[in-house]
Amino acid sequence: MAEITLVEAINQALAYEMQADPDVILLGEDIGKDGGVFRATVGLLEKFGEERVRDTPLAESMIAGLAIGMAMQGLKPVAEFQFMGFTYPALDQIINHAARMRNRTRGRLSCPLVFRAPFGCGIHAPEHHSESTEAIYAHIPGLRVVIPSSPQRAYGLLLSAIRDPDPVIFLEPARLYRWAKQEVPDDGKGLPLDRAFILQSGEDVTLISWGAMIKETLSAAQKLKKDGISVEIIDVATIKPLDKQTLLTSIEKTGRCIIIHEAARTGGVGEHISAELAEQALFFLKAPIIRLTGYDTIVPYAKLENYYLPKEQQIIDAVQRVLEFA
Amino acid sequence: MAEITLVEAINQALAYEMQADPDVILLGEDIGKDGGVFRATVGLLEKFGEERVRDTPLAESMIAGLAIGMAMQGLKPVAEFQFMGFTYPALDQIINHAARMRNRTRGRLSCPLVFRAPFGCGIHAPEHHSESTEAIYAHIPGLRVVIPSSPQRAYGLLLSAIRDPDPVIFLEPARLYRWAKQEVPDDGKGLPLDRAFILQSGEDVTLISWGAMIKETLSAAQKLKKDGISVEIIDVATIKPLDKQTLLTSIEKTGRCIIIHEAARTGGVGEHISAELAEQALFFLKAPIIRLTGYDTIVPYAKLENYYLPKEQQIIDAVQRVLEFA
Amino acid sequence: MKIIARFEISYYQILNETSEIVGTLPSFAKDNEHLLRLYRIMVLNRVFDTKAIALQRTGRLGTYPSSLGQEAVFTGIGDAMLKNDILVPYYRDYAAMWMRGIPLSDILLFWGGDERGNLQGGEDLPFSVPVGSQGLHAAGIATALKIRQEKRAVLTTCGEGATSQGDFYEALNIAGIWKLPIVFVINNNQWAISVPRSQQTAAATLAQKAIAAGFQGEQVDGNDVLAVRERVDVALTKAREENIPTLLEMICYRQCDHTTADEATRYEPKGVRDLEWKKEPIMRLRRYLENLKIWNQILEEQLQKECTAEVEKAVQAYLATKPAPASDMIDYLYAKLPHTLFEQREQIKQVGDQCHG
Amino acid sequence: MKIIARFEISYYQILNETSEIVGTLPSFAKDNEHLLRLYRIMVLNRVFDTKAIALQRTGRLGTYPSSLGQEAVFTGIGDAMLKNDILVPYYRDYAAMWMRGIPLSDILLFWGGDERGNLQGGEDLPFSVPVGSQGLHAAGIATALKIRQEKRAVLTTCGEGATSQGDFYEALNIAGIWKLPIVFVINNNQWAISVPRSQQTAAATLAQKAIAAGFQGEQVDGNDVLAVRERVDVALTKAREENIPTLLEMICYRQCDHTTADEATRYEPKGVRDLEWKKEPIMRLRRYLENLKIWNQILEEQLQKECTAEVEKAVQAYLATKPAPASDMIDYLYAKLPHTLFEQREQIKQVGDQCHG
Ligand SMILES: Cc1ncc(C[n+]2csc(CCOP(=O)(O)OP(=O)(O)O)c2C)c(N)n1
Ligand SMILES: Cc1ncc(C[n+]2csc(CCOP(=O)(O)OP(=O)(O)O)c2C)c(N)n1
Ligand SMILES: [Mg+2]
Ligand SMILES: [Mg+2]
Repeated sequence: MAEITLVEAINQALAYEMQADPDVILLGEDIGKDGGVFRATVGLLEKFGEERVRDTPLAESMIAGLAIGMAMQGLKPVAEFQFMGFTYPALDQIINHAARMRNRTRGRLSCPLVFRAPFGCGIHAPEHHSESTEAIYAHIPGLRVVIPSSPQRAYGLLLSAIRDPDPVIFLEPARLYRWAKQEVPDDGKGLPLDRAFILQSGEDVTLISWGAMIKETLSAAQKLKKDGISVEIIDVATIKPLDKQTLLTSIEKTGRCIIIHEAARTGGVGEHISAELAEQALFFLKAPIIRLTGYDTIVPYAKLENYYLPKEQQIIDAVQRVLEFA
Repeated sequence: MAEITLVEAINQALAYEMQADPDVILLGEDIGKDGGVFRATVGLLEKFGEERVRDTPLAESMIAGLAIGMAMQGLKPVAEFQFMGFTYPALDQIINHAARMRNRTRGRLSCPLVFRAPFGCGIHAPEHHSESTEAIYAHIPGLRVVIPSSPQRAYGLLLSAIRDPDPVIFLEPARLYRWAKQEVPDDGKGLPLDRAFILQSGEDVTLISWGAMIKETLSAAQKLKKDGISVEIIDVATIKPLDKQTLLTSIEKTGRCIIIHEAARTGGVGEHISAELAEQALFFLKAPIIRLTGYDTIVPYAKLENYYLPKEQQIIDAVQRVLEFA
Repeated sequence: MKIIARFEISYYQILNETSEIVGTLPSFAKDNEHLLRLYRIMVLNRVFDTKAIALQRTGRLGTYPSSLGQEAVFTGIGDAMLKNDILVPYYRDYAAMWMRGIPLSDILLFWGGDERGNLQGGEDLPFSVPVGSQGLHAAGIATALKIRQEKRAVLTTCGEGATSQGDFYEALNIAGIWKLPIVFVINNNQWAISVPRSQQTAAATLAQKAIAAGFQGEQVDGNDVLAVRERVDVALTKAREENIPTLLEMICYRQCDHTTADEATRYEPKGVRDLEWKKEPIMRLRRYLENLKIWNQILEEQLQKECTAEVEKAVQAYLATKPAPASDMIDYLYAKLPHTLFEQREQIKQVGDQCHG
Repeated sequence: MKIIARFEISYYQILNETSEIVGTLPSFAKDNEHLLRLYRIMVLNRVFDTKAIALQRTGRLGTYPSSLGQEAVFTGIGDAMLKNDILVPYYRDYAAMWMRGIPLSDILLFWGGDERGNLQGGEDLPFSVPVGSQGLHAAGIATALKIRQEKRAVLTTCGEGATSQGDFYEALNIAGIWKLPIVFVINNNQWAISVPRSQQTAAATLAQKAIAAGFQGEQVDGNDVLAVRERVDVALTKAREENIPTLLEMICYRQCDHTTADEATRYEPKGVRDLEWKKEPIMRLRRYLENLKIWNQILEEQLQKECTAEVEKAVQAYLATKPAPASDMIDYLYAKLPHTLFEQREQIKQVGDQCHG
């Protein structure tokens, strides 16, 4: 079986579910002939036709509002935003309607839809193409927020997101779109939307991350292993709802925890995890919970972008720091 | 001197600064003849004229975009949104432009403006009139987020917000608009935008709150006092940037900390405070940091609204719980 | 320089201010029963409004937006729509809503602060509180209908203030491009809270906003229920049969405060309301019915009594509604409550039990 | 039914496809020096584009949006604006930007991924990357100018794709109501990345979007620098002198990929581009200049050389620009860095020092 990239896995999941469920409809800017600016929808127009793969005019609030209307009619729209930084015009529709329609109507109407967007920095794109504001979405009751970090998880999580009866924000780390390849059987099997994934078991420190920072986390772990340090790596994957139990179990074992994310530190999802864990694991903790994060500033343009992201070495240093606590 | 309400203090601050600085311009829906839906701008049209008190069409993104343009020209727009739930159409302008213009131009252009909005529940208004999503704003680099909880602080903080050279999100707890009155000297003195306020000193537990929940926090403290429990109450006031030092100093003293806010728990600013304090005060803490918050759901309409808010009794119970830790 | 495009906006009126027929009488208007039905609904609407305001003033209802003077718009819409069309309303639209099957008591329940007021309505949407946002939902629904090739139409309403929102325009624009089966109705009641029509847009008519989206807009006398009913019907038919969108601007006047939380005297120039009252829709139709000799004072008194009784029944049903359990606030958030919220649900139940107990 | 409003959209052309004068020659166009200046700028624009793409292809520039075939639009704008007018541009506008004083090397710096490319520009704005959002800034700026009673105008540009955004419409609407001194220019190059004009709106012209906001819109041949320059000048004058806003739709064709990250062959029908190339602005003006006997092959070669040299100088300046310190990324976030960020600033400096060292 050929190995495919994360973005190809997205495409495979979309194709699978469109084949399986005629109610699945794609919409977004340039998703048709162009196949999406990252080529996530390439070939789908040809396969499923213009009714089901719909290029929209350039208006993100429109995309969200249309998807909401379609979803209330029982379609399953999967809408693409070109970059997370361009989802903000849609926030009103997402927060005030998509997330609330089921509750507002006490279950009469609902919004089974997926909003997909690439996110994160490191691809040397212009301003607004580097956002990691998943925390905004994670704060909104009624949404689910899912972030894959491998081709297999992208495939399985996206299938489940489309099948979920409620709105899902599906954020795809642009930096990983064409990074590591994997074999991804096209078996239509979804992955659970309320589970974290333990990527590597370990004893000394728990490393919690998601999205593109999984890359640095994995490579840091490789190096630490050579020094005889055994870390447990958890990919949170579903930011909302958070699989607290898997994280807690790990921390009860290791007593040390580092959270690594790319988003700005203040108000980042790292705080959510830190606060939840600290409240329940305070007396297991051998060291403070450390967060390695992006800075509280705007992701710089390409020339300084590289200084913005947490580095592998910082993870290694942080592990060593928490190990110093007895 | 007559005692005035919080909303009257807002009005007083606006009038003061408009008098003192001809560049201050108000804009928003119904702020002119109507004086604003909460009457925050009442009388200002008559005093300062239509050029400086501008009713806008019904469009929040427009309000934000206009304010940004005006601010770049050296005016100091103070824009009112009718409710926090109606600020979302403006989020794109606020996040993608207001918060970034100074950085984008390396200081050439800037956005000295204030976005005011009433927020929080408890006023028996329809859906979307009860939002407490300050966490969204607090996550955005380049903004300041300020929340007064008394007439005096409303006056002083709003003056400083208008004078601040950068964009300030100024959130006014609607539930407190006409609650406790205070004498507020019209002396034009601003209060610092980077300081928390210790409302009451105490030894046993630190209670951290902001906005309308200050009300329940104060009354809970009254009752606890009768039981001989001495709590320290801190009004965070400026959510971003957070005055961590004042909070840390208090916790080092008391060893116990309860954070009380009305916003949804997950992704709320309580997590920011909890994570920051835990990272630095872990070994001072005698008990886990507790957060008493709104639930992770949509604020219900009036009939169930009362069940949504944290109650005085819950604060009292939580204090007793943390005191059980030795 | 050459002219490359020309546009016109028309104005429609059938029954004028003095109750004379000035346009072509549509066939429905030749049916006296039909005319009487329209009249009765408008009267019911007004009786309901009066009662709702009274309930609010006595603390038994939340903030409430009256539709006084605008009854023809919502009645005409409700009457022209087919059962399996879909209504995407705004908050003054309850006449259309109840004509489509929503009980009066549910409308009260909603404004009384109970989400269960939105429980009925089939595929219709509940009100959208964020002004202007619902047009896009209507467009999305219309897209679904069109994809499935169902011959149904969507009708969405809003006030003239709402037309300033970007979403309104985006909805028009997509309806034009995708040729959606949709009718946009603007209830131009001249005020958006305190902001007059003249400060909302410099466009001479709101109908011409459709020109920006490449389809037809027209102005209709919104105090003339015959014209409203007729133009809505024509537009709905075009939508259903030919996937052609239309924008209708209904000209009327808000003969009331914006809501019970508002005081229009703060901003409304004196005298205007009285002047406008001469055009109001109910007396206009009543005079016409009287001229036709199918209405008189006795029938009027009887109707008033019936409407009062019907409203009173709804009020009783509303007031007798048992409060929802507190846990309702979280039980409908997701199809299946995520495990993370089990504990919060428990807390909510406890708080609810304590407060009720 | 009666007609209550009528509208017309005009189309302006002065120099047609075959370089004949078909409209009234404006006075600036009678000045040969002026014509030559316009020509030179357009050529410089094209030479710059070619070079920038080459830099991108060789890894020395980031994603770059060419303006091939659209030079007349930006040149006409840059030429018509007065120094103290204010430009609120979009990303293809650099010809206008450098005509207003921004060095070519700054444009490269920006697209090379360095915020310092935005450092110059006086009161003009840098590009707005989020498509469609800048019109409101222009309206806010125009409001400030009007409040201060300065006789200055604001000009803002965008692509035809941007006209689908709600913000675009909200900007038009407020310009109409508040009678702002503003000119909106749409560079209708027929494509928004891969989405053709026909799928962006059903409106027959983009110019008619102004009707929704109650002011004048017109179409201009965007391949005709004389018409562009003239209509922009007229609109700016109306803005400055009478606070009248105008919407100008410039009709041209994107003779290039959307950006260097795009491949138009994926979606652009074959042959269209070549057909459109017959109308392109530079050859059109050149033929006219040659007919006037003020241009020839020798002058052309000389100009090409000059432009290449000027661009080369800019490239050298760009490439020689020392990297900014890492701490720049936080030092301009606030006027005064909040104490909460001192520690982060320290970390950033350290990371920067390590990587540089
Ligand atoms: C997005 C948004 N902004 C502000 C409000 C507050 N608000 C409620 S109704 C209203 C005026 C609406 O006027 P119009 O659209 O003309 O409808 P009308 O009430 O006159 O029928 C305003 C400003 C809101 N509900 N939503
Ligand atoms: C809000 C937003 N959505 C999407 C994008 C991605 N994007 C950049 S340019 C573009 C197309 C713009 O087309 P048009 O407005 O016609 O201008 P042109 O590039 O053709 O000059 C898109 C979709 C963006 N920059 N901003
Ligand atoms: Mg109105
Ligand atoms: Mg274009």
